Amino acid sequence: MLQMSWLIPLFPLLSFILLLLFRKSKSESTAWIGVLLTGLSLVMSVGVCLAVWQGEGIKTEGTWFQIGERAITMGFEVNPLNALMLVIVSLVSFLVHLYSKGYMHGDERFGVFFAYLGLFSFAMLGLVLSPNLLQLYMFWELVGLGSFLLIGFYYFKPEAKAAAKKAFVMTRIGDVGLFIGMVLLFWQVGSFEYDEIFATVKNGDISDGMLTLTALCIFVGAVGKSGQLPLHTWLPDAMEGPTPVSALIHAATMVAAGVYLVAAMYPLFQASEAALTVVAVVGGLTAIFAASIGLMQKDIKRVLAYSTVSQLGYMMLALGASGYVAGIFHLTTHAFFKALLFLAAGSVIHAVHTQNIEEMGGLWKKLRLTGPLFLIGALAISGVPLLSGFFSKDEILASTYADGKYGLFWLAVIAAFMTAFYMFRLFFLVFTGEARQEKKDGQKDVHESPSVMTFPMIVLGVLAVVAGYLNTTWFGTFLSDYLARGPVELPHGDHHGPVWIPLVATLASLLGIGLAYLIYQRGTLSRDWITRSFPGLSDVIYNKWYIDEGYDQTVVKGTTGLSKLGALFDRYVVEGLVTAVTTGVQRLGRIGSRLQNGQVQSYGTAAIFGIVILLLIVALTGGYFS
Amino acid sequence: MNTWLLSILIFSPLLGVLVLMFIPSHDEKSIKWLGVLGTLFPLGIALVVLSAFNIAEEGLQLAERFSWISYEVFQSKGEVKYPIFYEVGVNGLSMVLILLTAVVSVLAAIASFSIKQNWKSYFILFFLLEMGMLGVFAAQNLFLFFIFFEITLIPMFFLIGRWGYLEREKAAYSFLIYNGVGSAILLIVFVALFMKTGTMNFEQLAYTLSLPQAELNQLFITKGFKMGMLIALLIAFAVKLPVFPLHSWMVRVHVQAPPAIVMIHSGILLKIGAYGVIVFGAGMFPEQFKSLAFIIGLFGVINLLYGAFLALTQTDVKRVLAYSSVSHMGIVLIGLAAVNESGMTGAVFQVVSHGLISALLFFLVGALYDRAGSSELSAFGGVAKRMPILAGIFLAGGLASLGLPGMSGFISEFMAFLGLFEKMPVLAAVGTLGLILTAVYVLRAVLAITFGAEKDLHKADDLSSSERIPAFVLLAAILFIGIYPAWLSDMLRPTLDAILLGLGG
Amino acid sequence: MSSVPLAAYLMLALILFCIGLFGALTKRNAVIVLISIELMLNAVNINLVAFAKYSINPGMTGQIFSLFTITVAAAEAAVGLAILIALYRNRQTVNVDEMDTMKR
Amino acid sequence: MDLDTLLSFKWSVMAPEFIILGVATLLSLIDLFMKKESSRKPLAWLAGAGVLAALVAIFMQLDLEVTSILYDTYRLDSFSKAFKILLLLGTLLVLVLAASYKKEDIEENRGEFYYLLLSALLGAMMMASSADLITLFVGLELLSLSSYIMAGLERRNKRSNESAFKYVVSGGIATAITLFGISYVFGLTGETNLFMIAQNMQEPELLKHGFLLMFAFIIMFAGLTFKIAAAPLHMWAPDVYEGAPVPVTAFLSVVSKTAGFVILLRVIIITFIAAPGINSDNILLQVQPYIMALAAATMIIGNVTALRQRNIKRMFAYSSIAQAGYILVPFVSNSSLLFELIWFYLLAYLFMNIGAFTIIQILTAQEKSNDISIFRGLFKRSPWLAVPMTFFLLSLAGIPVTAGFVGKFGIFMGALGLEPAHYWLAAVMMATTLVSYLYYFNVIAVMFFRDGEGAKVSVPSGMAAILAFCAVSTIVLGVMPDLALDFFYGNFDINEFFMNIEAVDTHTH
Repeated sequence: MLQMSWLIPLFPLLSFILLLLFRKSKSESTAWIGVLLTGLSLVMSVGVCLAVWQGEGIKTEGTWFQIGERAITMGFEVNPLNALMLVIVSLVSFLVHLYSKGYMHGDERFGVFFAYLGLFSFAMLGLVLSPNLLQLYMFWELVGLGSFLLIGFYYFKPEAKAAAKKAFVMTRIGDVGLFIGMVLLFWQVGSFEYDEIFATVKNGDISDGMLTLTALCIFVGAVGKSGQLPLHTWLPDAMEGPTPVSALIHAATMVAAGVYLVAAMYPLFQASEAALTVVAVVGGLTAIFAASIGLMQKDIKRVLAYSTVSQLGYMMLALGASGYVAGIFHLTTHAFFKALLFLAAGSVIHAVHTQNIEEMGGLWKKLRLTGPLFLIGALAISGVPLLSGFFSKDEILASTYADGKYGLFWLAVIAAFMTAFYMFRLFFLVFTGEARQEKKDGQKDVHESPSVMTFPMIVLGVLAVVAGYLNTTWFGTFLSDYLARGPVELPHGDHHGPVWIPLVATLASLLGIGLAYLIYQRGTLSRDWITRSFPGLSDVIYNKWYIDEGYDQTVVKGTTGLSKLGALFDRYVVEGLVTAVTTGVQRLGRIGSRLQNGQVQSYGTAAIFGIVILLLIVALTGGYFS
Repeated sequence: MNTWLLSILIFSPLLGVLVLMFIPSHDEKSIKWLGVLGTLFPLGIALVVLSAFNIAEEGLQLAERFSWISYEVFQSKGEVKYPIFYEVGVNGLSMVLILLTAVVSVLAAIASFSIKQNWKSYFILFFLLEMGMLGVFAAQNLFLFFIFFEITLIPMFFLIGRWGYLEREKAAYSFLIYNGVGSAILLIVFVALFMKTGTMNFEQLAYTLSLPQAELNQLFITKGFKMGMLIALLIAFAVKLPVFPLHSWMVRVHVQAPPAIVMIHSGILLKIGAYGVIVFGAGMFPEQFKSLAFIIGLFGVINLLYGAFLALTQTDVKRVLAYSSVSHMGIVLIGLAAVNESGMTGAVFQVVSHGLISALLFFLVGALYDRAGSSELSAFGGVAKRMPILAGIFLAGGLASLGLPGMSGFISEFMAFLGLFEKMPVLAAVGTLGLILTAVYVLRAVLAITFGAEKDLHKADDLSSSERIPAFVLLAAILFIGIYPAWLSDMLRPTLDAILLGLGG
Repeated sequence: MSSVPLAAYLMLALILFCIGLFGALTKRNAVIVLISIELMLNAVNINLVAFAKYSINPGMTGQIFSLFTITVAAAEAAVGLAILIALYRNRQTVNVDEMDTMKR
Repeated sequence: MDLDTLLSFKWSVMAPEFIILGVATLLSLIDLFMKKESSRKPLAWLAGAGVLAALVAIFMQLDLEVTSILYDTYRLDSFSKAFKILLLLGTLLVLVLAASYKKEDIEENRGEFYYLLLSALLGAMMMASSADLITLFVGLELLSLSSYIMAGLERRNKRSNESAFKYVVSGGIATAITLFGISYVFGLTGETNLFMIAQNMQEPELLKHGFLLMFAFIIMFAGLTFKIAAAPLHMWAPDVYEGAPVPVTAFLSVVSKTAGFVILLRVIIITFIAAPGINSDNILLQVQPYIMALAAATMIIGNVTALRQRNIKRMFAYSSIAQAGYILVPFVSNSSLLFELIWFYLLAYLFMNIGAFTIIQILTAQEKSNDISIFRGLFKRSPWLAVPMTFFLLSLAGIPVTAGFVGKFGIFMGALGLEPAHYWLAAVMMATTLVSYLYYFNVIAVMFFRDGEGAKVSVPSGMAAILAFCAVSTIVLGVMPDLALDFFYGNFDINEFFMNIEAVDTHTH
């Protein structure tokens, strides 16, 4: 089984190629190719995961090419961590394929969409299987490509175009960080292999400064992909893509790749306290910051997007607070409930053809399945006890506290409260109350989505509930035991801090829910009391802290300005020099021809003049007159 | 047979010229097809050469050497012969470049179907050009190298000046003059070396120059002389490469020349500069080259950033690509400056990969120009709707040129930077900024054309079958190198190792 | 009895040469220009003859040389005048400074 | 000396000169007795036959050892043979060119053109094969006087007259200057025989007169630059070239120039090879900077001024000035390659320039204009003129696979060969060469890139022959320069040039 695990990414690749070939065919049955092949890789990865659960991992490599003596290798590695990731990725991917069959129905580039999905899944699975940094980096970029293509799937929409570009460039910034870190490590270690890197790190052959530097560079890569501060702005815009894409890429898998990277390189981070702290702080800040923006968004997908950012912040915080397991755990649960939420949102949008939550409402009765599933998702993410989100979030808080990062701890708690609030704001606005959208004529009545769409949601709904029991203080810590067999030796000492932490978390989430209930359901508090009470603050928050504008003003303007300047320089200085020379020669020529005035006697004079000059020089240099 | 193989290869394009002579100049169809056949023939021979070429073996292969010119000089030592031989041969490096030349020429010939007039003289010059390029890479002594180098200039002058776009003559002249400066410096250097050492053969020269200083002094070869020669060489090839601030001619040529010719030009001719720097610069003046490494690296980074920055705001896609060429040549310099395996390999990879990528992109731009009658970005939009294949390949090409893994661009960038990071991390780090900028300008240009609301073009049909061949072949090659670089690196290693041995790197 | 030093002859020749040169370069009348050139040549003759007598190894050669010079000078004058006449036929002028139809 | 000494000399070695002389006289007599209106075509063929015969005679002399008549007043050595071949070849081509010259006004006095050409040739040949100042001077004057008349051959043509007169005046001044210099050289050594002069240069007496010698040298050198149209006596060239009929221009720019270089080599190299200059160190080393300056100036003036010319003949005048500058470069570093380099370059120059002038004549004759625009669209109108013209221009510009390139390459070898290498001179040469690209390629651009109006051009068979010959030789010499070089090395031993056989014994047999 394990030996064959390299096949897992290849199925989606195959589907990509096949679908590109059948691009032309109008029938939508081509979708089944994608579904089938991803299904295959799902089955395999489950098998692999189980195999790893029982036994050891595996690592196989071959030389890719050689630089002088050094061989650059390619291959695949299966260890507990990436086996788990395999399952998550292939599962969500499979479900999303299925879902899209319904969601993308009637789109003229139906086949292409599935092809892109296949490409992405291939890249993501390959990334997870990579045994060395270089290979990871390559798939890392390919994943970016997949996301780019899918965000820009509606290529005719200017917003989509802009968003796709933004996503690629922003992540590219992070990637360059990763690139630098990777190369620096190479010259320290002499290899890209994880295990060799870890070995060198353990032996302490690398100076602390260099350790921190490389760790931070790599973290920059993670920041870019996982939409952490300050490179998060692309992620909300990425919602221009079709909703299933948002579910797959920008909720469950790719954005989690950053977290996965940090986890995969964890020994390196562990070796540098500073790096860990940075990770934690960035994570914490992102969590609260994104959550705050989420409070006031009007677009259902954007709310979810910001919540994603904030949840990713949680994971980073966990890893930074040496809560390795907690991070991975939350990654897992988040993958499920966030994908669920997105798919549900998708089905809502599918039903009402708008993304503005203020135009929705009263869908609970109309969408009999979507409603409850969305509720489950909301509860899970809000960290209501007994659902998956609760356990993972609790773990994170605990480890943060245990790590002595109290400030971040309280930040996280507040973020949790906010999360609960905006999720339920969303829920109430969308599902309860009256339909605020006046029906446009010629629009068919709101109806539940087809079963191909609901089935994946149900699966995810179930997982969103049960995934939490992978690792609980009460039933047993399967996950941590499982991960403990990985290359990373987990920080010792139990993270399960004081008992009151779960209570606090629960309290925070309940408070949030309650507040949302009061405002958006009961209306005891008028909706805009915040806006009224703190106009300035709310304005800033509503405009996402003006980050985009800030970037436009500084970075973008600066670069374009520099470029324009360069153009002028090129035009006037570089070209100018050349023209100066040529005109100079021309002048000389004009002078020469002016001397040629047709007077034979002046010719003679010139000649004599020349001779005399020569003679004079001879006389002077020879010291004749002296 | 093998003894003559290379010469046959070099002069094989002349067969095409010969046949064309007897075709009536109005017979468009057969001339064009002959044009393609005439380039396929050298390609075939190039493949034969490749099969005869032993990758594992080091040093020169398939070498030929005939006495050519001999000057007799009476000196204090008595009569000294100053012989010039006709010597050709291939090592890994030149083999690769010869293949590149043969392939790109064929595709450019196919791309030349869009030429509107005077096909006969066009293809005759085209063949002469190909002969020149093949010769440059196969030549094994300075004299021969210079001759073929100059042979490439003249056909280019005509091809640009006769078949180019509006400002073609200006472009042709600046091409001529700039390259003239380059070759002028080259000639002086070559003759100076010749008169000092009495030989023009690369290997003998490298050997002579590597003699201990004491013996060199008897030949009047001082350290200063060496350094001067190297700097002159670098300047000469910097014109060809081109290196900031000597790049303006290249931009003009790329904008004005017909697409097929630009494919050749940016695909191969620019590479002569890199080839020269490697073979003459690094190969003959190792110590001096090493001492100049930082400056070379600096210029590399400047090129990379300067080109990228200027490409950011160009409104004409040709100009964007032109400046991107400047930027990518910067990566070549970066690789060379690293003076280690990965750097050198990266540089050569970049040479090859940029050859393929820019050929592809300029070909597509030519196709777009045929459809829109313009290459202004503003003239396009939503091309993906009506021409999905063109748009797709264009996007792929763009991604390749911004160094997406799995494509040739990535390997070369990766190795070049890998190399430089070992020697000058800070400089390299600054250089990586270029990677971001590249992404920005490439996407800006590509998306502006393929994405967005559709603009109507007077001719909006997708790539025709004759246009698909070059596009697909190039894309395939790009992917092949990107996925299986070992093929290239194995062929290069012996040669580069030899050079690096001299560099002591 | 001839105690005139060589230098004197040379100086005379030099002065004569310069006068001739001056004439050749400044006079408007073409005929005078030709004559001035003759003057220059004759200055050379004086040199030759003087050297023939006073140089480190005196001999006939100088004088023979001057004979040749004289002949050549005569021929040159003849040719010059012939061309001048042809020119005069076409242009009705012998002014040198009017002969500038070809310039730049 | 008595008669039998006179007869004892091996007069047969003068066969080429005698042939030319004979034919020239014969032509003049025939011309005299021919009816005025009858065509002079036969004279052309006769003259051509004569030149050919002389050429054959020289080839028969190739393996003759050095011979000298009357104390080196006539001297047959490799040097003279080598360069006489160039002179005769050039004249032959010019003859063919002139034979198919169309203009009517030259019709009436065609006759004298031929024997003037021959007498000029005779003068040039004397310059090539004499080692005595007197004969050299006479030869020079014979060449000059004949060419003065030839320049003015179109009696009705104002420009022709004017150019002739300018030629006479500048020529007269130049002669005077040269002679003035010569007179001092003679005075200081008391000899006219070059070898004797060279010997007497060693006299301790002379060391005192370093300055005088230096002055004499420079004056003489400057005077001699007249014939090769180099600075400072170059300014006559454009006007004369423009005014004179094309064949004469071709003659001036090729044969006469070659003769000029011949006499320069003879006089300068033999006489001053070991002469003491100021403070009695070698004069040739001392004058190097001055010759350098002259060469550089010539190259710059020629090339830069040519940029502005619209008149094709003037442009070629400047180009030929520039070429003279190139050929002066080897003089500077008088390397031992000197002779073959200059010889080869002049050979290449002969082909490319006469070729170019042939085409110029064809076009000017047809379009009745000298403006560059006569080349418009030549490639479209008659590619078989445009292509060779391109070869010639490329060769003049020194682009590879043309003879011109090999010539330039050789000149570089000359400039950079010896220590100290003259880098900046080479640099100037390269820079000016680049400038020359501009105007040479301008003509090419006019031929290829402009659309030509105007009829298809008809080419007389004679000219077609010249074109073919010149084009082929330009390319062949560019691809296989060894054809020429081996011929040179095989038949000519430059040491003969320095061999003073008079010193050994005056009267052999």
